Amino acid sequence: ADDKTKVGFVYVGPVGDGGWTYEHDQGRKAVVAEFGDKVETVYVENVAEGPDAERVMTQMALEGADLIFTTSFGYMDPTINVAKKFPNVKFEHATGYKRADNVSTYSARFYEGRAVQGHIAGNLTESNIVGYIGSYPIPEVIRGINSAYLHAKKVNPDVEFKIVWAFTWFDPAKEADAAKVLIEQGADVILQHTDSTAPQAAAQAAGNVYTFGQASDMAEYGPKPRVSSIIDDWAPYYIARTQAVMDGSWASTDTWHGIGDGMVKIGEITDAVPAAVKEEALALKASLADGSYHAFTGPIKKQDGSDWLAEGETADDGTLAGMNFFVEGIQGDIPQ
Amino acid sequence: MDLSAINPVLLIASLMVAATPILIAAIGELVVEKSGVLNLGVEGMMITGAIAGFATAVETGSPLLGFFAAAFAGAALSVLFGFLTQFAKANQVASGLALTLFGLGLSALMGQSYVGVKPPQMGDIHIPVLSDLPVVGPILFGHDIILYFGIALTAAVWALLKFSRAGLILRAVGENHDAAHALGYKVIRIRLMAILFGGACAGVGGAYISLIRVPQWTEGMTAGVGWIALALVVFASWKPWRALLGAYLFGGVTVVQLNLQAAGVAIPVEYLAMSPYVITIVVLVILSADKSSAPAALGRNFHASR
Amino acid sequence: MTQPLLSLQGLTKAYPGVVANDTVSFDIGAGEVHALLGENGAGKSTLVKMIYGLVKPDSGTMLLRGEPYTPGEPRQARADGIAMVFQHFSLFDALNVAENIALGMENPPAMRDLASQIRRVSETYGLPLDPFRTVGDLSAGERQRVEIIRCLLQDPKLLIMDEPTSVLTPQEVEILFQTLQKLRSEGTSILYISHKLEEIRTLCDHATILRLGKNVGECVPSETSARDMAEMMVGTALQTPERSGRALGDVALDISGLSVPAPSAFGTALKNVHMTVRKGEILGVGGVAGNGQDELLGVLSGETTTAADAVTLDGAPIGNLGPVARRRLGILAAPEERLGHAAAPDMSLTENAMLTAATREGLASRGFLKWGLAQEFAEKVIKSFDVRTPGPENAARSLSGGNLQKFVIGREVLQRPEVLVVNQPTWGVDAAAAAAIRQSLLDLAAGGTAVICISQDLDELMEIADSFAALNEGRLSAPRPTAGLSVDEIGLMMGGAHGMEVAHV
Amino acid sequence: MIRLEKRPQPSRVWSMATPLVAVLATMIAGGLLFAALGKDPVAAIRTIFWDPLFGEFAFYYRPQLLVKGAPLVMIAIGLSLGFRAGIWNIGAEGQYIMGAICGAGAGLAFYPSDSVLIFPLMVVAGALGGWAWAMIPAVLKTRFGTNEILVSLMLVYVAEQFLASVSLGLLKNPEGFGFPGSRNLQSWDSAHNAELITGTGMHWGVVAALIAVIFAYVLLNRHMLGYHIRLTGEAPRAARFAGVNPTRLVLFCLGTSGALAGLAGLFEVSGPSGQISIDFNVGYGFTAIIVAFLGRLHPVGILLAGGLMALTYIGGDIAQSNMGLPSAAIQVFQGMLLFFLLAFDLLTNFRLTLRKREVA
Ligand SMILES: Nc1ncnc2c1ncn2[C@@H]1O[C@H](COP(=O)(O)OP(=O)(O)OP(=O)(O)O)[C@@H](O)[C@H]1O
Ligand SMILES: Nc1ncnc2c1ncn2[C@@H]1O[C@H](COP(=O)(O)OP(=O)(O)OP(=O)(O)O)[C@@H](O)[C@H]1O
Ligand SMILES: [Mg+2]
Ligand SMILES: [Mg+2]
Repeated sequence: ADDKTKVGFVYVGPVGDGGWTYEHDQGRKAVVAEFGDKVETVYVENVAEGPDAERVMTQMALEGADLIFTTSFGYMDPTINVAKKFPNVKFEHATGYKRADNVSTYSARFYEGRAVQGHIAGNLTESNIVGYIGSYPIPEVIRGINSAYLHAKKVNPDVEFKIVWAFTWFDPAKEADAAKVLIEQGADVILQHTDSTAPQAAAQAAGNVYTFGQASDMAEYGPKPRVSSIIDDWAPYYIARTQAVMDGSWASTDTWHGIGDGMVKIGEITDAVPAAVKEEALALKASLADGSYHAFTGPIKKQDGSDWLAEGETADDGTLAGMNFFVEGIQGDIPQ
Repeated sequence: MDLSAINPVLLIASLMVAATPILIAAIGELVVEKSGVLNLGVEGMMITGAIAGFATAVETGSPLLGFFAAAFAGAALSVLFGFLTQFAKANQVASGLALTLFGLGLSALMGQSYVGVKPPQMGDIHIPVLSDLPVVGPILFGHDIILYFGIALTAAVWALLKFSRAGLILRAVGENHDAAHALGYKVIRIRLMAILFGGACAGVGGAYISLIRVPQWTEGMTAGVGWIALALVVFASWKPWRALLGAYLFGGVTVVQLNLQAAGVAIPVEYLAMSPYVITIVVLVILSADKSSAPAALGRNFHASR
Repeated sequence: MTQPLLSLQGLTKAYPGVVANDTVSFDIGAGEVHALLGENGAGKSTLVKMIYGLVKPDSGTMLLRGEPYTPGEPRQARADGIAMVFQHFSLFDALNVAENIALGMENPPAMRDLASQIRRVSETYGLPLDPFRTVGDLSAGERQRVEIIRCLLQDPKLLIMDEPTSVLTPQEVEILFQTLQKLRSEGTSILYISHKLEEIRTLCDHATILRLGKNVGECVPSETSARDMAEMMVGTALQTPERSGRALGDVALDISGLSVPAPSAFGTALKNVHMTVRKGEILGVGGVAGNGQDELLGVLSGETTTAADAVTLDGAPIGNLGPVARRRLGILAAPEERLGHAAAPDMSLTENAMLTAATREGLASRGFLKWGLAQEFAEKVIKSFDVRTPGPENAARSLSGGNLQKFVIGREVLQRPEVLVVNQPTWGVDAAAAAAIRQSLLDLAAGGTAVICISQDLDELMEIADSFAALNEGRLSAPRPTAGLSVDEIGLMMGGAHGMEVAHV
Repeated sequence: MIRLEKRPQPSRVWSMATPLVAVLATMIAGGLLFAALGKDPVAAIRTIFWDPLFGEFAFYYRPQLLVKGAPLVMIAIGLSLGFRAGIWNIGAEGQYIMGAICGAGAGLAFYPSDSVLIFPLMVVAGALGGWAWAMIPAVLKTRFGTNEILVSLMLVYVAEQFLASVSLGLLKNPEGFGFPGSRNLQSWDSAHNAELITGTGMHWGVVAALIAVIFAYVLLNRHMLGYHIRLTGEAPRAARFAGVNPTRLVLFCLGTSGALAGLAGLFEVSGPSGQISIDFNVGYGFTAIIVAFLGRLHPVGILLAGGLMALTYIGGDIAQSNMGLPSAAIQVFQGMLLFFLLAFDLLTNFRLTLRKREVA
């Protein structure tokens, strides 16, 4: 109808979750800031995966959205279904693998950030025990654990990872408990793949423990315990894709951006990290960013001792996307 | 597997913290139920207390004020329940559920601008010498003041119910409201007061989560603790000290399952994660034999002319 | 006459649809035992509730020792020296005696002192009580003692007793009277409500009679015959049911050596019960409330099942059959509690007809209900038993107690039972309706039905029963023919005085 | 002074009118809330209640009402049977999950064969799954007297863990690149609960929900069992006197509500949702409790209430998207609706009278 470009966002959580959805909404706000009057953005939060998502997307399409970002893995099939019905509307599905002429997928290579975290963690730990709070045992999380472990191990051969699965993305009380338990069992660095700041607070209370922000910067816990963070920065991508729709240059793609493209950011490394380590970490980040180094570079064996990557070989994206094994050295099984 | 990694002293100390919100909310609900009212809205009141306490603590910089605000907010929400059940004679189960739904929404609305904010810290009490004792120190003398408040509350409610006249009247009302009315006690007023008390306790319990245990605010952060508190009251057969024991047990199961995971015990994680609920059911079955102190009028509404 | 203790002047209290008290005036003298008489629903309880501050009068005044008296709540009444024993117990089963008593006092002393006071007072008045027993475990007589002692501990100037004797054995009544006499001699006034006119005649100095909420007369009971008082209450001449001589048939129902544990924490266990009823016989089962009446009815109706051969009908074992199967065989029952047991309060009379009549009246086929037939049956009950209600679509709770009772009894009687068990068939029913109900039981028996009538009203049992047995703490005495049975003998069958003693004057 | 007087019998007029009054009151209070949030209250109320039914895109939303309302109605019908008898199944959410898992699992065991028998088999398995999960609180209640409210509720959390576990393990799509979640049944004809008439939203779950309504109506009004259910709820002792076996009734009510919840889960997983995933359940089991009360535990009322609730969800999402209302506001709004309904219910059983202060 009007000449505004209408962009819809479908969120799985509340915009107030302080993590995943919050960062997507920051991306939406960046779109508004960038294009001002030329865009209109709409969003619906707390949309359950499944038919509700399908309905909300349809509704947005009916109401004239030109571009719709669907920001949870579980929206994959609904996105494809709705996209079929609205060939003129462009869809962008986060973290999935199904595409169509009007459906792109995009995701971030958080594991690159995990590599940096692992590097710092391996250096910082004195007990040689690093605690890791996992949400669900899905490829995304497993990739992160492997990446962090490999890089911690590289600088500290004695390092050991203790992994606790919370079976929730978001339950602050449980995350706090998990962090406390890990600390009590000797961990002095905590990595988390759940979204609340509860582990940061637990670490702060415990004293000599280091943590990293997850999904958002969690800077309020710096300089210690939070010594750095991985930040999802969707803004550049959202702006670019909106621009593409405006230009008429939008085409279906599969985007998997990392540090280099700015989709994954490393939050400020604080002074609690020794300068030398910080420097190495920044160098690692730079090499990941310019592509001179891949976080999964052989030789790497799988947990069961079988070979995975030969010397100098780097992991292909297919294997990474569906990663369902630990690398050699990590204790414990992946819950199935 | 490395069970030696589990430090029992720290485990006990942290399960006490995990247990405190459940305990405070459960003690409040225990008083409510002793007066003959079943309020299933604990979860809603807790989360409202969590945000009210959080917001107040952030705005004033005083966690203690936050707890007062949380008590007030929980009580305010319980007034709705009190009105529905005591004046409008609405079904208590339905009203409680409505309260939970409403509380979850309301807290989310109230909390929109508090996401990602860090609350002022409530320090742990440090008593020289005592707090530094091995074993006993961390377990008994190294906690925050609200945790002790929870224990004191348990003792106070126990003493009140057992020895005081107010407690006697409360029990009488929960036992037989018609007889209590005939003796001239204001059944509705007493029940309303109990409901308010329960609401205030739930509020404090919720604020304990957002201000001490986690501490941060996020939507839906109580994540079912209110329901556990309800289960705890039945579990405790309406006895305060047993509620304390039960709260430690409930808190303990969660903490222990995480400990076992971290120690690499080879029980599938999902079974560990379900264990608190399964154990709750098992304990409910074991204790179901003891109905001795179930208030006889529990869940029944009172209308004076009958 | 000197100044009365309490003077009521023009008290009026209306409830929707009823004027419970209509400008009632009378005086209660100091040290006087004053009776308040009237049929069910005449307004007696309402009146005393106004005196006790539980109900506020719409108009009218009260003077206590000449001073205006307007109790806002029972607390105030108690402070002014007025105590009350309620018609329906105001006790808390799960609490102990001392706690129950403390709840009825303004400033109870510490528990230990209170306990010793309770012991002392209870012994002085011959009503021994253990302060630390749980009230739920007490017999009905003992529970009443709790109520009475709760009053006595406060040194009342006026003691109100609303039907205190309906739960006592004759011997217990005797002892209670001595206690009351002693109180009177100490200067306490007593306002005494009872339906038992002979009691009133022996005990009371003065009587006020209420009918439909109005004071219709006063009398001196010792100088007035019971019949005259009854007619003042009813306003018309009384009719007594006819009892024609009947031949008894074969044994219809037989219970032998039946023991059943208490169904709930505060219930009564049945112990070694033997009972035989013949066709055409009315067996009266007397006893004080709470001695196993409900439980006995449950065993007969099939609500409580037992070993098959513990209960037999015409020689066939039926103890393991539930209510429906027993109804099919012709055993019908009418429990005491009308609302909630015999009938569902919020359901219509048609639905309540379905409650027990589905089987015998063919109101259901293959589980599907024939509401049309049910309504016809309900209408038949209403018509035959003169139930006063606009129609069968009305909720059971909208009926007055007496009318609902007529409906409940009628519902069973019209199903042509082989055996009919009734518990308190005329409880709370006015004289005329009670007579009609009793007549219908007699007619049933005349038609060959075996009737078991459980009742606390001994006069009723004497009037209609062929034989009498008494329940006492779950034991049933051996039955004896009613002809020639004396009140003393009955009292002993009912368990005598339950350990009460005569007041130590 | 306002006083309450119990009516001799419930008022028929008010029992019909209270839901309407409650909805009106909610609109007013909700409007105030929306205004306080800086939104146009009239527009918000219109967006929630009017647009899905009669707005520009009603052709799309009306079928969605069926899709959203059917599981609610189906579960609520089952729950209402128990609630009427005083048996409180709060754990329908868990039974819904287990029905979906069992139903989908039974189907997926035969993947990818084609047979017309697969879908019926899944239906049976779904009902059984929900039934079995509900039998746990039922049996514990009848055997040990355990409180069914708490047990059924705890089992929701257990079922959720179980759901996560099968999404990551047993039922994980082998071709899903390691991502959690089962195969999508929508793309397997034998197991797909497709729309019966395209564009209407009608699928077998909607049909089943309507059948459940009729079944419950007949049961409650025409059948001895339904009569016994009502009797038990109104007067448990009278029910025993009438010959009701409380144990059997508990087993029946919990079992039926579990089976219906399980069926709802199965129809959802094989139809609109398509797959088992960690977050498959979206709270229908809890919302259905509200629907049951909103419908005053009456089958027809539940049908209407299910529609109304679906309307507030769909309209709420539209209001979020078009007006920027936060979802929390919609939740508060729904809470208000329930409050008002409960509060106004008073008028059915009581009469409010205005009285002068009594002379004491
Ligand atoms: N709370 C009330 N609301 C409405 N009506 C009432 C109420 N209490 C009593 N009544 C009515 O007032 C009238 C008098 O009742 P009251 O209880 O005083 O009778 P009673 O003489 O004590 O009878 P009984 O011998 O049965 O104890 C009855 O018609 C009764 O239905
Ligand atoms: N609590 C109440 N609320 C409203 N109406 C009542 C209440 N109690 C009694 N009534 C009405 O008052 C009338 C008298 O009731 P009640 O049961 O006291 O009758 P009654 O005079 O004792 O008659 P009966 O002698 O047959 O027992 C009935 O029509 C009843 O509907
Ligand atoms: Mg009466
Ligand atoms: Mg009376």
